[in-house]
Amino acid sequence: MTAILWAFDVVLAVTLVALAAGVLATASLFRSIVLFIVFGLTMSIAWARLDAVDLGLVEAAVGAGLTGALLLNTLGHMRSQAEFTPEPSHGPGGRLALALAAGTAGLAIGAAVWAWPDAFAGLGDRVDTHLAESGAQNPVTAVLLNFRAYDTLLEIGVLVVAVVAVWALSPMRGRVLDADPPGLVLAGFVHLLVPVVVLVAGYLLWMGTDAPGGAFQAGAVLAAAGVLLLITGRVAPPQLQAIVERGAVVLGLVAFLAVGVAVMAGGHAFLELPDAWATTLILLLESLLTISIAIVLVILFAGGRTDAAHPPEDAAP
Amino acid sequence: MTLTLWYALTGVALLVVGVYGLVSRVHVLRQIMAVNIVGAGVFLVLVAGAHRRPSGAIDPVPHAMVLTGIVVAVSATAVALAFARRLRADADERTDGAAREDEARAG
Amino acid sequence: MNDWTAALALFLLLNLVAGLARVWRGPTPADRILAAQLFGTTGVAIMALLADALDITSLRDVALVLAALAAVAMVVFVRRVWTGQPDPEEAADAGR
Amino acid sequence: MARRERTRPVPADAPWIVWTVVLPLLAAPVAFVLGRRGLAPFAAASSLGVAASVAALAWQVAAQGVQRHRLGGWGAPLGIELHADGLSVLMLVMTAVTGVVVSLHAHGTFGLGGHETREPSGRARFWPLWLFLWGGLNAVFLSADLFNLFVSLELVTLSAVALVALAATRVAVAAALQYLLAAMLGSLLYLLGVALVYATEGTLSLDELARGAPHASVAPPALALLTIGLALKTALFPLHFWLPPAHANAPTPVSALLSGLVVKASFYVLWRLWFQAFPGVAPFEASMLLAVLGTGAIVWGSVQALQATRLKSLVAYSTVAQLGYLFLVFPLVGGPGGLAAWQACAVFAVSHAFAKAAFFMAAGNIRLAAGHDRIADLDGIGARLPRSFFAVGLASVALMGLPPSGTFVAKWMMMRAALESGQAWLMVVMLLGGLFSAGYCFRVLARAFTPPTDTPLQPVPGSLDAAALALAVIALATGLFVAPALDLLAIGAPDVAGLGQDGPR
Amino acid sequence: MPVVDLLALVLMLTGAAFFFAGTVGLLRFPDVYCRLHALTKVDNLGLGFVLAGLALRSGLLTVALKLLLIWLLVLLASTTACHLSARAARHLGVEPWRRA
Repeated sequence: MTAILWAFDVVLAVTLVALAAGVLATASLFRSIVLFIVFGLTMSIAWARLDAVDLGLVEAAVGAGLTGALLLNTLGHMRSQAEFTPEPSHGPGGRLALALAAGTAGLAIGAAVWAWPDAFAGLGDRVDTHLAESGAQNPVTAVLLNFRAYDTLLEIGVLVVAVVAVWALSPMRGRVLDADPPGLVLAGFVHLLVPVVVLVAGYLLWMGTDAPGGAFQAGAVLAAAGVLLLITGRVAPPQLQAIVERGAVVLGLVAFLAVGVAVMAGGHAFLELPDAWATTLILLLESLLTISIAIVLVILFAGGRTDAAHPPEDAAP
Repeated sequence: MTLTLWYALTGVALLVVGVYGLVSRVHVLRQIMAVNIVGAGVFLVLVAGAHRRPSGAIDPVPHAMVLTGIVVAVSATAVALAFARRLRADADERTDGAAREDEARAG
Repeated sequence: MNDWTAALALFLLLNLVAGLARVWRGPTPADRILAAQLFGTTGVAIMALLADALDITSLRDVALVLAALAAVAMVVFVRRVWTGQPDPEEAADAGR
Repeated sequence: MARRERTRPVPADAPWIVWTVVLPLLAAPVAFVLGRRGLAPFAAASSLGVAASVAALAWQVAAQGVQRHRLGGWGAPLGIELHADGLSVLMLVMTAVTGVVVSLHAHGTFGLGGHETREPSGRARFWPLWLFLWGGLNAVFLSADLFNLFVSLELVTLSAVALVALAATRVAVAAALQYLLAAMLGSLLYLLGVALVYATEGTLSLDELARGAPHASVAPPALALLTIGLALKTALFPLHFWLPPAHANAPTPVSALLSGLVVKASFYVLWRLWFQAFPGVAPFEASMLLAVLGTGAIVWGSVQALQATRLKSLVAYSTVAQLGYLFLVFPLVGGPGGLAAWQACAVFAVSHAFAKAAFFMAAGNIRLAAGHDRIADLDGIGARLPRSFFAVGLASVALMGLPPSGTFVAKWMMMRAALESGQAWLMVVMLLGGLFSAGYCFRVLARAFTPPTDTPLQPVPGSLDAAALALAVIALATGLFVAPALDLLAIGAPDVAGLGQDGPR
Repeated sequence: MPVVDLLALVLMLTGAAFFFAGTVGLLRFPDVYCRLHALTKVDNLGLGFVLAGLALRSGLLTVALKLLLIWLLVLLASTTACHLSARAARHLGVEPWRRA
């Protein structure tokens, strides 16, 4: 058994590095993006191999799905508007020096990794002892939403800042690309697929507390459904003019802060989930986070505000 | 050569390829992909280190760190791509004279 | 019995690697994205096989997510990228 | 073992340490949702709220010593802790004072519309991003956890990049993109250092790292990676390529915030790691290398500033140069008089923030009035903009390090520490740096002495000049308040003297 | 080797054979349209057999139903992808291969 899995690891590792080199070496940009999508898929297999199922789920939803769509969408914008300029890169001498420098740095880091102790529990034992009080059976969810909830709070802040950054970018004057209505088959496909994807997202969210799954996986899958609706013109790109849209974006962050502060009123520390309420609070937070993450990722896909749809003037007075 | 060491070294190899790619290439899309490859390498090193518990179970803290890292990397990539699209849309405006206004303000 | 599923997973991974040649050579962009589509399906199969080989039941959820999002890249490609002008990079390649 | 590492009952008075981070992070999304409705009163209220909580925290630290807060109620290794000691409070006060004054200037600038950014409603875009940046900075200065510092720095970087892109010109968006890519690479190298540390130490808490003896085989490469990542984010020469275009093309108040505060955040993390989390891990040669790079930064930045054609790129290159000073202190901290050098570096960082922000605002005012900021064409305009050029003059005094500015006192302490530890060459570099900064500051000031001409000038709103002048005066006044700052710094200061780094062998 | 496992093994091997055929088709066929056939028909069949084998091995109805859902989703995705790319290729004038 281990001999076969060992061969599997060797082939997987070689494929990963070859794909990475391929992405960066090919002249054609489109070929790079396709190789990058395959790279995301291979990474989710690597996570499966390392017992990291939560990461496998996120990589599958984000790496193979959203990032590929984001890159293709940007290539679409770029290709349709400007010619392809072969890029100047450093001369052969410079590249050789760069390769040597990166290689030696890699060797030094490899040596440091080589010196790692073989058996090492890290904080794993400590997480296991407190898992019962954390309100979640899945240790990764327990770490994300209880032990190190502050990290997740700041991370949701990063997501909201990303949306504000794209929204603050002045409107895009480029023409809207998919003006023509989708064909019969594509419309039917989206019509059939989106409900199933929403169900899968709900399933992942509900599983999150006890098994791999949770807000990020569910949000990313939901966002993929949103991208499909957006691409086929079923949904207009959100312009973040209405308060409701903006409220949905910040919903996860504000809810997280509200829970953290409300708990403090009860004499606990910031973000200290009382044992009795831990599970319900985690589930509440995860649901609101899923909605916010899905909307944020769809807005990030849609990019800046397109001038054609709305005048640049802001909402209200 | 344990599982941990093998995947950690793969991560380091990805890191080296990514950094070399980032520094040597100029096109913005390829630079964004290179940064994501560097990220994938760092995340592999993190998760490989979490697979060394004598009990065979995994250490969830690096997994949570990598999950946070992936979400942060996606949001930064999305912002970078939005900027790239904005630059390209700006390139379009060259034709309708907005460029001169840029140059004038830039001085 | 797990050996067989692990061996099959390895076989499919080798299939995936072999298919990469099409991504590299494929004359038209459609060939490349098609190969990626095939790899998506192969990925679902590998994930399901690993779920059995490594005895991790939740890997099937990963297979489910991969299956659900298999066509996102293709749809974005057809709607946004392949808008028909001759692919300048191919020309650049051919010219070189 | 207690069922849970029960937190000590929350200290009697309010946990200001939590409010300092939570308030801006709460105000930012609300500002985003509000958009332009009732923006001015909300912005004023939230700024004062955050400034008040920083003041309360400062008073609490001064009165009761280092403040700690166990987030989520868990202990150090498993959970994350917030620590507020003298250094973090000084940085928080620096951020609050600079931030409030610059946001006044920004409120005025973005209100003009069309000038700094093509966006008519620039204010509605500036405030959410600035409040996120402020929350991120406060989170960095208070965090005592390696990975939490990564996420906080990422929050700071992304909001800073978004602020740069507010200028919406093609040059600004391109500079923001380069800044984002460089910062992402820096963060990932930092994260790799964190991975190496965690893989052998098993903890992410700075205190536990300081107490434990790090593995000899992994700590040096880990610290090297952390240092390279943070040096890239602090724009230490030769990794400074992204800073000048970003800071020169950003809207003026954004440039002031970036040059004054954002680069200090990643330097602060480097400072914590070298002297508190990993005391004595770095060999003396490594700190000497940092000093040499700092010298390179001073020389290269100053030479570029002397040749700059535009006022804002002159000030941006001056940031690259002044950052070099901060790195000169590394070889001094181990030797005799190390604590004084350690405190001097903090004081320098604070007074540089005030001076640089004031200089940028004044430069922006001049640009607003003249319509351009080409230094050569400012002849004849200087005499007709007395307030703006006076602010430039005051800020230059502080940048050059002349009394009574805080920079002067800091440089004085650094030079004395250099002499005591027998590294006189550092003193020579500092003096040379002061000379250089005088050079490029006078390039600008000389324009005030040219005969006035009648070229048409835009009126500069009073509030903008007032903001620049206020911060310039604060930069000068810091020299008078160094004593209380040093007492504050003594709280929780590491015993740098015993770092085991014997001076030059 | 219990009979069920043997049957599952046979199913999975045929599935793998179809995957192999799909990959060979992808590499050897002359133009886009032929590769479409290789790709979307064969690999779905291959996946179907593999998942059927795995369902047998797991012996649980819930797992079998989930694997069935996975198969149906991939069927839906593959057919749509095949149709879209074929129509787009035809629309953009990619000439089908003719025996010279």
